[in-house]
Amino acid sequence: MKFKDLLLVDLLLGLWTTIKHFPRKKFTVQYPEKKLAVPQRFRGMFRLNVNTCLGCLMCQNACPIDIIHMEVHDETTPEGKKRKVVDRFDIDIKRCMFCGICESVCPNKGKMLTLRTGSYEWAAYERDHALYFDRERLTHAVDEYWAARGGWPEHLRPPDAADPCACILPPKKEDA
Amino acid sequence: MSPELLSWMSPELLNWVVIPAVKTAVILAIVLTIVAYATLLERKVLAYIQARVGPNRAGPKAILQPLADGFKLMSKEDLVPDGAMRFLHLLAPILIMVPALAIFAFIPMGDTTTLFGLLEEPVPIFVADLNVAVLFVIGFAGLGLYGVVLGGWASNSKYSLLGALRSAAQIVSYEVPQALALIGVLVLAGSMSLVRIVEAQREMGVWFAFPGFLAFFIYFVCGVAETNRNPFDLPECESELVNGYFTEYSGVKFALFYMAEYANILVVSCLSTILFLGGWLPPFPSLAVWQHLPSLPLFWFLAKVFVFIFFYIWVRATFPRYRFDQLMGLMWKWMLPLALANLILLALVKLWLLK
Amino acid sequence: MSQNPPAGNPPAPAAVKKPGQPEWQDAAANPRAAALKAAFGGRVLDAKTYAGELTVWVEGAAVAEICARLKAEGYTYLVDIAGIHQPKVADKPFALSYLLHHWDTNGRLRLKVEFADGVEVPTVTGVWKTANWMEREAWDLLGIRFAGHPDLERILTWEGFNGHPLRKEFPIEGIDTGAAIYPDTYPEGGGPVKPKETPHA
Amino acid sequence: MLDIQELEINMGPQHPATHGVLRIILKLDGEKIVGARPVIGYLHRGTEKIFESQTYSGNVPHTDRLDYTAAATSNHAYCGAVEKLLGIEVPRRARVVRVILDELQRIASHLIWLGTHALDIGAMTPFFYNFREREYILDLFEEFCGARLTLHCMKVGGVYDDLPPGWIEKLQRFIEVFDKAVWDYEDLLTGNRIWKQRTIGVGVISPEEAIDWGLTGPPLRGSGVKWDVRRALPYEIYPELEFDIPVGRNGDTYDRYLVRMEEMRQSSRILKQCIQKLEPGDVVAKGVRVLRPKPAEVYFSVEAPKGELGYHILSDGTDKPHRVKVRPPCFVNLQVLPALVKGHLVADVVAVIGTLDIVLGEIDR
Repeated sequence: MKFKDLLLVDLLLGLWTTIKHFPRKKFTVQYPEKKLAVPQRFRGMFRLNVNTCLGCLMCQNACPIDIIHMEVHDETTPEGKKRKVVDRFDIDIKRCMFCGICESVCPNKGKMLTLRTGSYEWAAYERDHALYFDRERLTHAVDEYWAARGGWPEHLRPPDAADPCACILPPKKEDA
Repeated sequence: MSPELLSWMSPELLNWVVIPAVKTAVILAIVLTIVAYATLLERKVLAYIQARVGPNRAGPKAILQPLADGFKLMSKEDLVPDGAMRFLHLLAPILIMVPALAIFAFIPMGDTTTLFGLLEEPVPIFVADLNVAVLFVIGFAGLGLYGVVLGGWASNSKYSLLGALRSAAQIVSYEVPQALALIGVLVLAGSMSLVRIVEAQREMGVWFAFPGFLAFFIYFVCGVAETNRNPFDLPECESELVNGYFTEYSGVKFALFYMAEYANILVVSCLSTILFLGGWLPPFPSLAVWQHLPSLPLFWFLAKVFVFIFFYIWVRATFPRYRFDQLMGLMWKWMLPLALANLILLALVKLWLLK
Repeated sequence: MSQNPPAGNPPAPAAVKKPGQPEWQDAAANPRAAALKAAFGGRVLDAKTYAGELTVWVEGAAVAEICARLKAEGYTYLVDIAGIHQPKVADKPFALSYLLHHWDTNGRLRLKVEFADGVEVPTVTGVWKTANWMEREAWDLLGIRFAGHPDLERILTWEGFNGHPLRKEFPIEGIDTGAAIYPDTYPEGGGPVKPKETPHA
Repeated sequence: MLDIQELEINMGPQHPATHGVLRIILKLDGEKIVGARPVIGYLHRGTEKIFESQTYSGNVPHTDRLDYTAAATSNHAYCGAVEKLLGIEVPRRARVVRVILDELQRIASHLIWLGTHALDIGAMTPFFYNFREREYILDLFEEFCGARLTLHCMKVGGVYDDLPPGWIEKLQRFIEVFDKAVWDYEDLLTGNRIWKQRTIGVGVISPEEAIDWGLTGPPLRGSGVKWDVRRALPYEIYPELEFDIPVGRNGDTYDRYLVRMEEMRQSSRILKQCIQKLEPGDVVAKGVRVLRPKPAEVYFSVEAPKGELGYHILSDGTDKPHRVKVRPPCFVNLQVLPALVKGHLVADVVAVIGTLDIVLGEIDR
């Protein structure tokens, strides 16, 4: 037992450390009123551009949890080129772990399937329906999300997002 | 208030029933309000110390937070675990709450007041000035133990039982040095009446905290233990015993336990204020400068109590928790000899210096 | 989901030849392997290195003995015991990989034991205390029994679980153990999960 | 006659101090522990089984979910094992970035450990200060790879992406903030007499016992054994870096606490050196696309915040691993718990669990 111990120096030091923080600026952010800026690489919700999709099924095969379901059929364009048309592109978002592998294997990089949309407020009451994204939702949901929040932030805007009608879905097989 | 309105009452009825009843109601209201807002204060102060904002949604500056908490707890289902003794399970929160509130009957928050001239003659701001008030306070504070032990035992849960056992052992440990610290004050004041103790400090011209510094320290540490607060919150420590004796409580019963904790903090704060910090007296009451200023007994009293409560919260935010055996060791090996030495010291002070 | 390749173990002609992939090399000349071979003779079966890691194949019944000797030589730290199911190897479908660490030289040595289903391997809990849970895990997930283990019980699955999940025949979708309250089955080929009918509705 | 019975108490699986879903069956004599038996597996998700059904590169995000407080080192150990299996040479820049990520992750993981450990012992404020600093790290991760917790920040042959512009400046700012913030934790805990009383002499393990139990990481170093995978079996650019391996003296909870505190400082020191060593270049090895290794068996380990984290991979010539065995440090470290707590009080159990720094995601896999 030293004399210093009797003076409770260690305890007073602790008390000083805590009270030091009392008048300081607070660290937390009051969420619904203030929102933190999302970095560009943030892996948010999927955005699909069906027009540029090659239908190569790379993302479906690469998905580590097999939640991408695709169906494609071949079609000949009026110019005589062969191309694949995506009939079905479903992602079971509620099981997704947002690893970004589908995005990274996509040969049409950054244009077709992207996770870098900066959107994160996708809470839903109905997990079975609201969190199952089919081709239409994948194409439009993120654009609508940002439209409701005053447009895309500059650092996240994809090249084709200027025109909200850029993604017009090609016809499905049965419609054609 | 004119005397005609009350003239139909006999003076006995007025003095012995009506006025105490009114005072009791008023003091209860004040105490319960302070208790409710102490919970808010705790959450806010903790938050500010911990670099966050704390509750800020219920009303402006979270002013309605205690109400919201109360409504939430009251709307909860009252769960009684399987195999619990229903009667004791119900009795425990009452047993812990009632003594905590009853003590306020003896606590003087000021000498007298005319309520800013509303009353013709000054009325004392306390329900009763008992000549053995200190004994009563110690006794009632000890009664709260029954609530803890019964609550833990009646819950039919092993964690609660362990909490109750710890609590019983802890109370035996801290009450001895606490009482000895109080005796030191009694020696200085020469009375057991709380009003008289404050008067004695006025006469001496100094708060008892200065001559009785050791007693003050011991009383404070024991008070932390009495209210089961960090670093001595062993009976209810969350990380070991999952809230200890009130693990199995919910709804209103839980609210009672919760409020009793804050009521106890208030009791200890009020008592420290009265015993060591001169109650409603301003600092250094013998200074001439106080003669020219309006005496604000309630202000001084509540300010000191607030400082105390703040200190409690501050301590909770800072320190880790003692272990069960270490608490006992601290109380018996350090606090008890210290309290005895302090008692002798104060007796000598009283004998020679303050003759 | 089944990924069992066809029987017969062809050398996978489709494999892309990576220029950098290391090769298995015979390590009979390795001093550690040679010392073991000298001490235990026929019970040490083979020794090879891959990517600088020495692997010594030993007989299952001798593993505790060899481990005790190796520990005395300085391999005081047992890094891991990995149980392996290799159904393609017909007579020895199970294997155990003991990874040992030499405390002074920071060298590592892998002891490999291959044996038939149902064969009990002597426990090494007497050699290293840390082997206890590792062997329990091998028993739990692969059904390898250890002779003389003090407490051979399930560790990761629950008591009374039927089956050993890391065996290749165990379906990756899991089995119906009767414990699942909500049979969370996803529709064939994807699609939203239909809301379940509640019994009270 | 009075029948004296030991009190058997279930600590967990839902208990504030068991850091997840660990269950310990305690046998108590009064408050003294006469027996403890950890029961694990409540978080068992069959990750090793999942590994067998996915491609080599598809497995990386699954490794995030093992030790979810230290995803970067999990990624690193797995990717390192696959690279060793295939003989892939990782570019220099990727190696440096990997070390930066590892050390940031070590600080983040130790901050969680310190916060929860202190909270278990009753000090609630360090928790918030720790999480404040950890938030800076998570922001850095988020900016680097787009996720905060389950990072998937490395891939076979390199790292997820190159560092974004301005990242290094932010990292430097973080190091400055952090070097000061550590002193706050020290002021609150290191000298505090209550903290010392609660931790000194609790859960003592001798160096010989620690090695026999297979402890690694801070629990081993707390016993005074100077052993660290970064030095013993060096990988990436660790041989070029200067850092000390802090060791304890008594092998008790307090020494393990001091070891981890010092490790955070050393990590910050490593980060400063890494910034100097960063040169422009590729961050992913060329030609790593379809991974189809020939039959082989490798083991690769890194020094995760909790200890030696190893991946044991068996390939069989297909594009999916035949068997992946994880060597989780927590699984091995937790095993020693009954030996550490025997004879102590209930309150010491939470101190010892805290000091072992377990993550149930990794234990149960």
